[in-house]
Amino acid sequence: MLLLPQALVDGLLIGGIYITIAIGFSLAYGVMHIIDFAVGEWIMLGAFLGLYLSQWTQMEPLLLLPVVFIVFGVLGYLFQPVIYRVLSGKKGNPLLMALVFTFGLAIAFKGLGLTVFGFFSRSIPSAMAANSFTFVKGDFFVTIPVIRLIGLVYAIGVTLVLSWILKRTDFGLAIQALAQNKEAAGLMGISAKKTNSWVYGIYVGISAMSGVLIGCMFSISAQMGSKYTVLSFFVVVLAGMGFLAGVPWAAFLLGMVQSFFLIYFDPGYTLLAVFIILYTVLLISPKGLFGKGV
Amino acid sequence: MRRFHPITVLIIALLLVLPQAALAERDFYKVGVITSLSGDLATGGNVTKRGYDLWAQTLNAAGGIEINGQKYKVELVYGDAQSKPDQGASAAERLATQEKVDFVLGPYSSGVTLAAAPVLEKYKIPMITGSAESPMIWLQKFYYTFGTIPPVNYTGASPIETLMALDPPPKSAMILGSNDTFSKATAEAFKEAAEKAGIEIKKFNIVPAGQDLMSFMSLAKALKPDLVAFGGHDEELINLVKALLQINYTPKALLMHYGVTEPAFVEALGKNAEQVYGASVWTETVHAKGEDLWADAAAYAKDAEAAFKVPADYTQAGSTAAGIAFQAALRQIKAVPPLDEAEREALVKALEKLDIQTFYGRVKFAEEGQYYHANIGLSPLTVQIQGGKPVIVGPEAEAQSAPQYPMTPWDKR
Amino acid sequence: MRRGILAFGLFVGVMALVPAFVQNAFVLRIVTELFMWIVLAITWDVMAGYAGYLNFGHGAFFGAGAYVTAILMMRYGWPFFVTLPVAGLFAGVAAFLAGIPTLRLKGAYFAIATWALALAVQQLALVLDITGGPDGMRLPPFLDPVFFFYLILAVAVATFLLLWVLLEWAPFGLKLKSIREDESGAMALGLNPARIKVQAFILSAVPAGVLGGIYAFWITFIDPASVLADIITDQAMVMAVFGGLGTLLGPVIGAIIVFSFKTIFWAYLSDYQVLYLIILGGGIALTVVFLPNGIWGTIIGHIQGRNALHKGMSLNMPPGRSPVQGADVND
Amino acid sequence: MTEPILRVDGIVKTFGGLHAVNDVSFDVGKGMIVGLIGPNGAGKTTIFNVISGYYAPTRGKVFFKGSDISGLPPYKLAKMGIGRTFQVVKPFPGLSVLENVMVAALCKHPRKHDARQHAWEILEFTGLASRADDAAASLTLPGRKRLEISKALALEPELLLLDEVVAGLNPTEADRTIELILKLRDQGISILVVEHIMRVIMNISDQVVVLNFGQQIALGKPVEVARDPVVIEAYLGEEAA
Repeated sequence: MLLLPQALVDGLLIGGIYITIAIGFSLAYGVMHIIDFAVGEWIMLGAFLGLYLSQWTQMEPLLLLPVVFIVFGVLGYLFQPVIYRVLSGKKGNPLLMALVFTFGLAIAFKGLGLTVFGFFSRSIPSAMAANSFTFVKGDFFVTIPVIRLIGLVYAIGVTLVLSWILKRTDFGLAIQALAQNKEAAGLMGISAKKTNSWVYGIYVGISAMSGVLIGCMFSISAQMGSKYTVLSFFVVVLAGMGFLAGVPWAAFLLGMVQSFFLIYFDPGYTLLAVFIILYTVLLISPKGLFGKGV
Repeated sequence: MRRFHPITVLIIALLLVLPQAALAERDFYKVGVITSLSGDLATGGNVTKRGYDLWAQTLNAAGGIEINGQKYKVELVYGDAQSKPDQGASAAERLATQEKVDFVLGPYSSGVTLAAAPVLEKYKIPMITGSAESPMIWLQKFYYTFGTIPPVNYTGASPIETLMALDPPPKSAMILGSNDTFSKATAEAFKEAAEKAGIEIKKFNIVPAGQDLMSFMSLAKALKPDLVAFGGHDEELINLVKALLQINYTPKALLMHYGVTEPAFVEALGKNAEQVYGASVWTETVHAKGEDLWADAAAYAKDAEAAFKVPADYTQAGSTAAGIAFQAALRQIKAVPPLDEAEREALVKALEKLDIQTFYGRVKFAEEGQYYHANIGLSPLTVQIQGGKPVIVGPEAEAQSAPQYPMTPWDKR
Repeated sequence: MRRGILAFGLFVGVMALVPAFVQNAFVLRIVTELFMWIVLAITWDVMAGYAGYLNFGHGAFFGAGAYVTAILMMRYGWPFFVTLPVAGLFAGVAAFLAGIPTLRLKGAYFAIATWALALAVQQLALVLDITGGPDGMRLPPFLDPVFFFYLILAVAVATFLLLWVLLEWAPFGLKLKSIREDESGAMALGLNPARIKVQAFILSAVPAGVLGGIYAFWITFIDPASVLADIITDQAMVMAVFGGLGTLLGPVIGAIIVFSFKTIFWAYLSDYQVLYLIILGGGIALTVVFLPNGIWGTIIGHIQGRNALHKGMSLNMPPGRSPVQGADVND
Repeated sequence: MTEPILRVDGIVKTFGGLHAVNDVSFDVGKGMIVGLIGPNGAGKTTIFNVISGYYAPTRGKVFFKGSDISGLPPYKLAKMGIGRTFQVVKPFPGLSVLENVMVAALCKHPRKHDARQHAWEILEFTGLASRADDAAASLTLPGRKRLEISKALALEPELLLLDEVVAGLNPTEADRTIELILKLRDQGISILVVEHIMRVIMNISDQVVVLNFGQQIALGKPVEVARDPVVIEAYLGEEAA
């Protein structure tokens, strides 16, 4: 019982990370209906860019987040036409072919990562990583690591900014129009191609930034990608694919499952539980916990 | 369907003309190397490769193995196990049948060893692995398989003993292991030793590989164990230290296994790697007098650094020592290349009787019991990261420095 | 069709003679492994190419079969051959039980669900005692390369024939393809999609399970990191996509090409190991972009383009478009 | 009158509280053509989906040859002898025209050889034989509609549900299709047809059911219905305007 507040806080904080690795993905799915198997690899590449940049500039890696976002945003923007080509292909079911395509991409990126970064695990040194607040009240105590708090704040910030863009700007309205109806959006003079590129750029940028935060909290390696792909899928499916507002709740749920399993149940079964929950939710409500996926 | 046929024929033809080395006359030893040069365990696999390479390079530079006044060089032939047991078996089969190697320097991981060993048994080719530390391997009692690194259940007790000699000794412990065969065995070895030493074990768990450990470290913060011990690989070790750091709990002692001696550990964690304990059987400062190739550990470390620009760790040293063990055994039986079956049989007998001093320490393979054919000549060492390097702090006979205890709190660094 | 049967018979005959000419155990092992991958690729394609469902958990059937054989042999002392039908049966029952709920999902949802399920199975094998957890299981070595060559060849030939009969000769394949094309439309024509999909799922699982059982005895050591790894499904998928989905020969050709490349690469270029992943991954991505019908699909597409008259009479009707198809069409 | 082939008895179908179809009842007698008309959104396709098993009725019952078939799945009904076409045509685009029809023919001819033969006969009958080996995806809209009918026919149905098989065709093609429908009726197949084009319905139907906003507002011979003021207001009026 003593650990209950800590377990809640741990779950909440780790959930913050899961928001950041899933929210961009969910946005991209909502608009382009693409299941990107390379999401974990974008995170990995972003993490390594953060590592090298911080080593090179000797700057606090968290301050470099905007740089990572811009670099990968541009990369994603430029890369999107290739995916668009697969998605708008006349042959076969383009959605499933896109699935296979991004899967191939993930393998190639991993190989690229291993070639350039090697096999060793690294860590991004952040000055924030060693700080924490501890609150004690009687026998109860809660420790809040600063770096994870930053992660949570960042995640909520990104979520708010995204929903502001979607709801309040012309660009956001264009995205929503496109997500709802491709043809109608076209009639309204919205270029699907261009909007898709922007969305993909934003998604890749956000994922890459999350990589830097992950690197500040955990170790990173060229092989880390698939682990985060699974987690990202988990959150997006639970939230309802493409339903942005569901992402934070699903992410917190995943965080809670992990922290509670580790503390209160047999930790050996944590991942088993995670995968079984994912599978069960898919079966019972493929559109997510809120039934609002596309 | 007809189009399919010529393609198949082509491929069969291709496979048939693959180099079919016969047991031709040669004046060098052909040495197979089965290790993981790629896949999940490529990091460790490449460390073993460096060890084997350095042995071959240095030996050949000195002219080779001298038998009856004539020197025979060695040639290494690689078989990448790709970190997969079936590919390890496949590599063993290729080295045995196509390359017709005289003996084999073995894999990095236990899974690959367990799959490759039976194949080598079949072809009666001796193998010494410079790494593979899982106790499981030696319980199988493979006749042709030896290992220069003792299994974790042989080395795991040493750091606990070192810690028990401190004042005041740790009274309670939290022991975790990642759920892979090596890490789990490590955690179990720690647990067994701690129980024997009378340490109260507040928590013992095997966790899925790659998990976020912060919640667990929250638990540590609540239970306040003096000792936190963890069996895992590099990724997880770094995660654990970072989790302790973030939750801000500093145990009196933080114990891991060989992983802390890997340069990547210190490189990733910097000052936070300081004072972490590990278990090892070799560091570049260990007292060892070598008869072959290197006079002591320092000489080896210097050559290794020059050759690869990376500090040598005990896996690499153990791998080099595996070569030296073969070298010594071959000299004893005076077998010149190529080795026939009888000579390989004699080689195994010689290895069983072998008792040599190397830069790596004493090499003596157990002839029976749970450590069958593993090296029990070494004394397990307790190391601690001090000044960015692993330093031996126990047992007393080997210690170069006093253990720093208890750990400096994270926020005072 | 007669020519096809002749070519097939000739091929099997030549293959059966391989051990007589190839005395080299390593070459035999490689060819044996190739046949193993052919089976995994064609059985994966039953769901992907014929039914239009991307199964990201196919390897779990293989791994389950491997564990069934290992557990029955090591813990209960069963003879090897008796365990094989059980391994196949187990995979089949697992496919039946998992298939009923999972096959209700469409498109990407199915793909993710099967992946989650496969990962759960891997985790299960890691935490159970009967599977040996992360330590895996060792089987008594019976290292007769000729024995395993014939055994796996027999499984491959039997699987190929079974699939050919069911998917190309009997009406089942046509029914399956029509479900791939339009599930609700097929219902109006008297087909029960739920039932046919589960049948196909079982059909794809059983050979994989039997193969897993043989694999365990052949390699002598299994653990969750090897027989339940994602890479098994991934590799089968790469082979099938590369060769061409929705045909029987496509995945076979894909398996031969990808496996040969892999083998030659590892044998002679292993210093450039990480390049392998780049080439493999890039290869899949480029295939999807430029050859969406795969190699075999593209070749016969061309041939048929030239003699459109003979269409419909050929052994393997290639679809005019890639077959992974219409799974989420719904109105 | 003898036992009707199809009896629709008080069908109600709601979606989330909205009545898509409310209390519709009519019979289709053996060898008759019954027309189902109504403005867009009147519930015609919903009725079709209920009869052919795609929707279970919320209330009411459907009888086929006297036995209750409400709620049975489509594939069972197809086997019992109910064939249907879709307004949004559903060819299997990756299969050839022949294969498309063969799938349906397998229902009554489980052997592939027999099914192929039967499918050929159907294609010859519907005039698609020359396209038999082409991919269904290559057909134009008239061809696809024809394929829809061919597939439904290959089931050898006693009752055929045709959903807008004429709409979108040019006058010549439309006439050919109408001819085809009449030929089928003459072979003794009972037909329920939904059509937007008045002219067609009025010419070929023995009976007409008129729906408006899910309500059945008229039932009778075409001539009578055409004179019904309610119908004229609801539907024909709209058409005339």
